Amino acid sequence: MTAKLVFLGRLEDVAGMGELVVGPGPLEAVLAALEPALAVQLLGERVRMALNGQLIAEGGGIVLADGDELAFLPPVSGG
Amino acid sequence: MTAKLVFLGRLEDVAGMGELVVGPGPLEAVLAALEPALAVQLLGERVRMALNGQLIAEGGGIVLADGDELAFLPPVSGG
Amino acid sequence: MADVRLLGEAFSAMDELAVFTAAHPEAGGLVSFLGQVRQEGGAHAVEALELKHYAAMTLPGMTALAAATEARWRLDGLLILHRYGVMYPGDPIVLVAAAAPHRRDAFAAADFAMDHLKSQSWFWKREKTARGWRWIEPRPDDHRDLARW
Amino acid sequence: MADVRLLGEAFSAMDELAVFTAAHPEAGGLVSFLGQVRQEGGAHAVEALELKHYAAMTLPGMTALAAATEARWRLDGLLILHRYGVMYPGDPIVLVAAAAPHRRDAFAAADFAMDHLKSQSWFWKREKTARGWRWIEPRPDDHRDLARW
Repeated sequence: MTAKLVFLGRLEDVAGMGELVVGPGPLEAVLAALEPALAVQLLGERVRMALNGQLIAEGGGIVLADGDELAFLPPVSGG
Repeated sequence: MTAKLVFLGRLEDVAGMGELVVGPGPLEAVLAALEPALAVQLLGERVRMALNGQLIAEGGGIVLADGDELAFLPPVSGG
Repeated sequence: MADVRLLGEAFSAMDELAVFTAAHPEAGGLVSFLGQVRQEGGAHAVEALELKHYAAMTLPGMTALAAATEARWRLDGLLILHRYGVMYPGDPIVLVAAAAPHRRDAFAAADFAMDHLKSQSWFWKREKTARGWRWIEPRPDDHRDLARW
Repeated sequence: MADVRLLGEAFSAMDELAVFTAAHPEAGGLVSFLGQVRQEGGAHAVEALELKHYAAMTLPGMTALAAATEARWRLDGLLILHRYGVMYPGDPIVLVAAAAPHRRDAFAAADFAMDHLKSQSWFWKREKTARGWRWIEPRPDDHRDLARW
């Protein structure tokens, strides 16, 4: 029973890793278990979230289920 | 002592030739010596004229001097 | 119909464009955009560039962009290639090509696709200069470009 | 700085573009437009196309257009190649390429140059179909395109 957090762009540097396997449960509880400095960055205003590849509007109320992948997406800069 | 008329685009077909050597003199006199059907086409509203490679605004008053080249330019269609 | 690829290895932009052009003899006009790592001198020169992507979203997003581009203009063909990974000066980063019966459609489609690749696709870029690696933030221009469509 | 040529013989658009691209490693973005004789089927298919030019004005006009384009946008390089003579389906007619530090400059420069080549340069075109040769008149679109600048 695990879920996965994915840190993109500069968030990978902040986290010191690209992915983190976490236990399922409410997102608030998952974030509370992280380094506070990382959690603050993940909740930054310009960071968007995608659950299993789909953008989600708000993190509030999210409960990670077994096999879920939650990605944290800072502003993009391609091309 | 000669000048040259140059017929571009479809005017070459109308004239049956790309260039015509003519005597110097007022343009009116030069055109009067051509086939009337050709002269009418050369004076068409959408045909512009260039004297020695420079566009001219109006044909009126032009006098061809020795060595002059007068080109008749129908609407362009490049690329 | 579109050829959309997310590439982890260096590619030859000219070879890809030659293949695309040869595949579209029916098109009156072809427009291409090639973005490459600038080769520049000086203390601030970029020595390397890295693009990160997100497997769950980046290629699906590019494919959706290609479909939107094809739906908006009349095209004979569309090519969208984008690198990820570490690149060096002179390396191609992105190649977009549009083939169309009419010139304006080809220009607009390539321009539209590039604006969206730049500011709405899931890529994150960092650059290495003499001072080390630095993440690149989107430029205000990128958002202004997008507002044109 | 611009490379402007009026060509009487067939050329390889891909070879020319490869040379131009290789000459501009400092450019972040390169935009190209290739216009070619459409290869199409059916009773109305174009079998050949002829472009006439006027030696006293056509190349000088192209050179002036290149200078105007370079004056208007910040470019690293500009290439304008245009054929005259008889061409067949698949043959390149015109190749414009712009290299620039910024993407938008490259797009705008190539677009601007093409609009002016189409409707303000001294070329006259005729096409051969099954019904014979026919002179092509400018399209209203061409003038509308020009009014954008």
